[in-house]
Amino acid sequence: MPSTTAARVHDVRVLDREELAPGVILLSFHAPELASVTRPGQFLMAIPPGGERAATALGIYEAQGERASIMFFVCGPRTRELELLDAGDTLSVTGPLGNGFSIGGARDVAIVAGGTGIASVLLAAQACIAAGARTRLFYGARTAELLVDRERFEREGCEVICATDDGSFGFHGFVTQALAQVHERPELILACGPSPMLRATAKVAAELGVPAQLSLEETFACGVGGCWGCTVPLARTSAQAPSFPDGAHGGSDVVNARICKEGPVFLASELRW
Amino acid sequence: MPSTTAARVHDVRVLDREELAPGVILLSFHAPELASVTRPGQFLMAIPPGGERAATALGIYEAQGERASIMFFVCGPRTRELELLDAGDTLSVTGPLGNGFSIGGARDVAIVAGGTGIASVLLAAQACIAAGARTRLFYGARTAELLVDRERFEREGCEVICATDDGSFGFHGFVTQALAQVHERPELILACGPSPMLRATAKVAAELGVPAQLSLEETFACGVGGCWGCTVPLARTSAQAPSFPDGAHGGSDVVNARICKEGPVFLASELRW
Amino acid sequence: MVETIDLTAKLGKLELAFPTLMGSGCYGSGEEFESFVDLAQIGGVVLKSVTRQPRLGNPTPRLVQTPAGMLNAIGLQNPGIEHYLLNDVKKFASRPCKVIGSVAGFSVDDYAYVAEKLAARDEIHALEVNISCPNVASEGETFACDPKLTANVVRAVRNVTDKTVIVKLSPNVTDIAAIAREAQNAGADALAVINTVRGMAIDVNAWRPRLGNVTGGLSGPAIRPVAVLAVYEVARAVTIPIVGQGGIETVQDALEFFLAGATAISIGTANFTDPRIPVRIVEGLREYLAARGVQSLRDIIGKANVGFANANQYEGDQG
Amino acid sequence: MVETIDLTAKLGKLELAFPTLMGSGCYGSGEEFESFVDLAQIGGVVLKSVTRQPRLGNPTPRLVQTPAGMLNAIGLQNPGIEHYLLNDVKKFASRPCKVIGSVAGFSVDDYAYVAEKLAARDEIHALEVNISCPNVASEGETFACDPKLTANVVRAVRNVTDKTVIVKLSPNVTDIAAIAREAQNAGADALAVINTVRGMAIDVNAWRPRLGNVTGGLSGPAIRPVAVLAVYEVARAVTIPIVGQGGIETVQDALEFFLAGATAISIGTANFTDPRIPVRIVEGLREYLAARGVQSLRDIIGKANVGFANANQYEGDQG
Ligand SMILES: Cc1cc2nc3c(=O)[nH]c(=O)nc-3n(C[C@H](O)[C@H](O)[C@H](O)COP(=O)(O)OP(=O)(O)OC[C@H]3O[C@@H](n4cnc5c(N)ncnc54)[C@H](O)[C@@H]3O)c2cc1C
Ligand SMILES: Cc1cc2nc3c(=O)[nH]c(=O)nc-3n(C[C@H](O)[C@H](O)[C@H](O)COP(=O)(O)OP(=O)(O)OC[C@H]3O[C@@H](n4cnc5c(N)ncnc54)[C@H](O)[C@@H]3O)c2cc1C
Ligand SMILES: Cc1cc2nc3c(=O)[nH]c(=O)nc-3n(C[C@H](O)[C@H](O)[C@H](O)COP(=O)(O)O)c2cc1C
Ligand SMILES: Cc1cc2nc3c(=O)[nH]c(=O)nc-3n(C[C@H](O)[C@H](O)[C@H](O)COP(=O)(O)O)c2cc1C
Ligand code: FES
Ligand code: FES
Repeated sequence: MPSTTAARVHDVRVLDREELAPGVILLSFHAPELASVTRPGQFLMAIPPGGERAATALGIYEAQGERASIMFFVCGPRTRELELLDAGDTLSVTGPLGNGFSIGGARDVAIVAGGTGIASVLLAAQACIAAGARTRLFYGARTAELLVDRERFEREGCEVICATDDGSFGFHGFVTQALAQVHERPELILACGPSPMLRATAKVAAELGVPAQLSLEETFACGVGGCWGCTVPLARTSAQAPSFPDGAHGGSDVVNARICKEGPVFLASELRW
Repeated sequence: MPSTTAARVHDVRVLDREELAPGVILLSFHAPELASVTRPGQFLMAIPPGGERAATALGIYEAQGERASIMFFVCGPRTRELELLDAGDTLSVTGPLGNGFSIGGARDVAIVAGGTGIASVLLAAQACIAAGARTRLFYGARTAELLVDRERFEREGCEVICATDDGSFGFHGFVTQALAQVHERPELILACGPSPMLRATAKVAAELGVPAQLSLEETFACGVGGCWGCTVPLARTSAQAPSFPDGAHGGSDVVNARICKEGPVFLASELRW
Repeated sequence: MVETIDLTAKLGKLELAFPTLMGSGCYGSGEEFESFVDLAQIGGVVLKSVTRQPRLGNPTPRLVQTPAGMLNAIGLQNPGIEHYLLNDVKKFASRPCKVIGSVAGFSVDDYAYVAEKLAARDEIHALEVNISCPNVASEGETFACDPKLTANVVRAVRNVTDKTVIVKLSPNVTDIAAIAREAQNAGADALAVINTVRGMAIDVNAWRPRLGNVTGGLSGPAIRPVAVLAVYEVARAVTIPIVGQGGIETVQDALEFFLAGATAISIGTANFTDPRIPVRIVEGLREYLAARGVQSLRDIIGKANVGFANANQYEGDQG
Repeated sequence: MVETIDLTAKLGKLELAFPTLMGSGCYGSGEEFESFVDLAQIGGVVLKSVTRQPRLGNPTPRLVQTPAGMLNAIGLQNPGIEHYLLNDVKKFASRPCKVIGSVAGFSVDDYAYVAEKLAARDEIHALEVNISCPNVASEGETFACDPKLTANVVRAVRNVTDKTVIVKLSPNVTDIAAIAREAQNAGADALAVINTVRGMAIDVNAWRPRLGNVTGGLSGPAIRPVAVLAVYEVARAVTIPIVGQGGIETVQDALEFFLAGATAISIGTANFTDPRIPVRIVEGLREYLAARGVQSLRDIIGKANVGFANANQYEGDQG
């Protein structure tokens, strides 16, 4: 998971705004420089037009040619403000940030996404397919209408397996239960979504004996490693662990890593949450 | 200056938004009930769509049939938020509030307006003209382009005398200097604008020996008389003075009246500022 | 179900049909809001503070807007207790909600004098003692900033009335819990937490303070986190009920205070945003409790506050 | 004209090319922002506070957004001074701006120990003493809340270095001016005013505090009026320079602090809103002064503060 240096603040022009489902907005903008350097699993910080709030961490959904996009679920003051943006408006974003997924040579990849996590896995799916890997998307949501942009992943060439909590579409239950029932074992699991889903994914991956990379979410402030507000306990032996003295805290083998800087993608096997 | 009882909170639909000059917005909305009870010189409190701020005091510019309107100068967070409203959006306003101008039987009225004050005098001008009075508008602004909606007053039947600080249109100087030079003395002066302009108007009115009614501006919070944040020193003998014990403060003949409740219109002769 | 939910609250002897008071100095005497708010849907109005002598109040500007809040420096403008008793108090009889008098002063004597006269009137159902107004020279605040002075004032007021005495605390202290304990020991029936936070703003064009009084009191959503913590800490230090306040604008905000340990809440600045907010909060509380199958607001008080001393007060009056 | 305007500031021996410091704990070591901010355009970076022993910090969540602000409870996560000296400090040499170490501790000894080792390094140009972190058990805060303890810590640090010592004060006290005087008398070269305001937020769905540490420190525009007043009052009580901070986001905000009596400012939370803000403020200050024909920022310091004790410090180094 190589580290970022290409991050810049970009003033971008909104090209298109689409409401994919009630309260789910897809905003694409003209950002050639950002698009050209973004790697799968990276995110950006969207600067609030009105100030007085921290920037909002959002996955980079699409990045192709002149165009990049974000997809967000309106849930609080910042996304409510971003919701007001429309084609022609300008927005400032800092990115790309964080270390993304690495597909390596995997020939069969299972991508697990839940809720807002879907916004952080499209680039990864495209990369897998481009590398000729079989790519299955295990996609979970509360209900059918929140399985946004599902067809997009099919068009890209994914096998899409859906699960809904209320059974209104696909598998009735959690997406990780669907994953646990796969017949052909994938070589690699990539996941992004709420932490209960990620914990379950880690468990299933361990049972299947498949390595998993998890993209974590936490409340961010700076998004660039400056405030240590977004940490997760990590094995001190992890290559991603920040440097910390040996034997500290009675030789504790755990250290808190910054999700925004050392992550957001971590190896499930190295998390100590 | 009769007191208000008709005030209500109205949820209104924006019918039209017009930018009269850079940063000067005219917003009209569907508000039959409000329009039917509004009197010249009254104002409303515009409830901030996003909360977290006090409502904004704005004069009621037009009130006719189904339609009422406000005109505001974008200068801070609240007017910047209102600026985002457009046709079809809904807005909540509390009003009509305050005690307006009373034209009585005056046959020749001079209306003095400066800056945002213009928004509070159109209804008064219409009332004067409807009563058959000669109606002159002395209209001042920093520069020509800020003499917004001037033609509207002409169409209504006012004689419009303009003044600009930079001489870019009409009289070069303050509007009150133009007023001081009138040949035919009006019977009544009505004024709304920044307090330096109002103080100057009071002085000129006294010199001319003409009664003046001044609509004052101050930072408001509640706008309905509940917080005592918007006061102005008034003669205790004024009919508008709030009740206060005799001989208080060594028999001081002054008491602080609420501009939003006892005003916003006061007799120049009774102000003790 | 929603209809049967119990939102009543008790502050000493004072029984409120709804747990919502309108903050002193923000709501006049209630009359000012009557034409667009149904006062029968709120718990009570805390009147503007009254002093022994008439006061003209501070020079303007008395108000400044700040990020998610505002500064005020009214300076306790009021006609003085005698004139107030003659001309104002009788009007309060017609209010369809509880009316709570607010007492301010500059000496222990002042407080006792005004409290006694006010409490003697039937139109006044309880007293709030404002020992924490930040906008009247330094004296004003020192009462709430000094445990001993707080105790003296509270004892003096306690001695002149049997009606509920609510003591309003200042957040501008190192240890608000210590002051709260003193107020309880001196006989307070309930505590109002918090009054405004001291602050100021400067006019960068005119190079002078924006308030006529130089400094003022900060209120509104900006101070909510400070107020929630103050309620949380006071609720662990005392057993008398707390009236939580400071930036309450939505039902979620109100719930933060109840879960921290408040028995009732007070709404001030939010009335300047939208006068419908107090009634909306009452409706929101009903829906929130109904959705969770909770019958009485009392059952959630202090539920986010481990080691909530205050809890025991409810044993007595469940249901 | 705009180019020739003097924005330099002096804090004891520390000379700043620009009056803008980046707040401790908000800006890492500067490196984190290097790829999108020209650090040569800021005055200096105050490093994250370091303690004697390594600290894992608080459980998450460590951050909560609040109206016009945020709560944080990081808990001073750091590798401890020995590891810090070996692995981190040498990297600071490459910064094109001043680098100020921040010292935190739990005893007077801790402070002296860490301060001495840190001050001995050339990469560190000055020290800030954080006696006001609200997020490490209660001990942390008590230093800044007690005049005697403040004096003891400051004296101990003063004794181990000749470099500029900036003492960072807490707003969570009854009388910040009294603490400021103690710090000056104990040998502080400058004061940082203010650290965060204590607060908390509650999760109304889960019925528990939203921060892993329960309470946290409030920062951002919400606290600006509190910070401006603190600077205003401290500037009347001491003669050493003040680094004003708390919710500075625009040049107007910055000017409020300079006009209240601050010699320099610190920008923390605003970097989370937009990392370009510090450079924008410097440009804005140049334009503001140029428009008024003022040659040096020094000439407007304290201009909105009648009876500004601090003024006399400038006689010496005009122009
Ligand atoms: C690396 C990363 C990538 C991300 N990518 C995306 C993405 O692509 N798309 C996306 O939609 N999101 C994404 N997120 C999540 C997004 O950043 C957050 O949802 C963000 O907080 C939204 O900001 P907000 O101000 O709108 O909501 P906030 O105000 O931050 O609220 C966030 C949540 O907290 C809840 N909440 C607020 N107050 C309370 C209270 N008192 N009690 C209980 N609950 C409360 C709200 O209901 C809401 O669900 C990402 C996060 C990270 C860290
Ligand atoms: C009865 C009444 C009627 C009114 N009618 C109208 C009307 O019809 N149209 C209209 O446009 N206005 C009207 N006003 C004025 C309007 O209510 C105010 O302009 C209102 O404050 C705008 O709110 P805001 O948040 O946009 O600006 P605010 O944030 O309230 O700012 C108001 C002014 O203060 C200045 N300011 C803010 N901070 C600082 C600082 N730190 N230093 C120096 N200056 C600062 C701003 O530049 C701005 O000029 C009326 C006012 C009253 C009392
Ligand atoms: C304009 C204004 C005037 C106030 N006057 C008083 C007062 O006279 N007495 C008092 O005890 N509190 C007074 N307060 C404080 C409020 O009652 C309340 O405690 C405080 O504002 C915090 O609550 P809020 O954020 O909901 O307004 C006043 C507040 C405001 C905004
Ligand atoms: C996330 C975060 C972490 C902080 N960590 C520290 C710290 O380690 N030491 C310290 O002295 N101040 C710390 N502070 C306080 C800031 O340096 C600053 O004094 C305060 O936030 C007020 O300024 P602001 O509103 O510009 O952020 C921290 C603030 C934040 C928001
Ligand atoms: S959000 Fe600041 S370090 Fe991660
Ligand atoms: S604004 Fe509240 S009394 Fe006038």
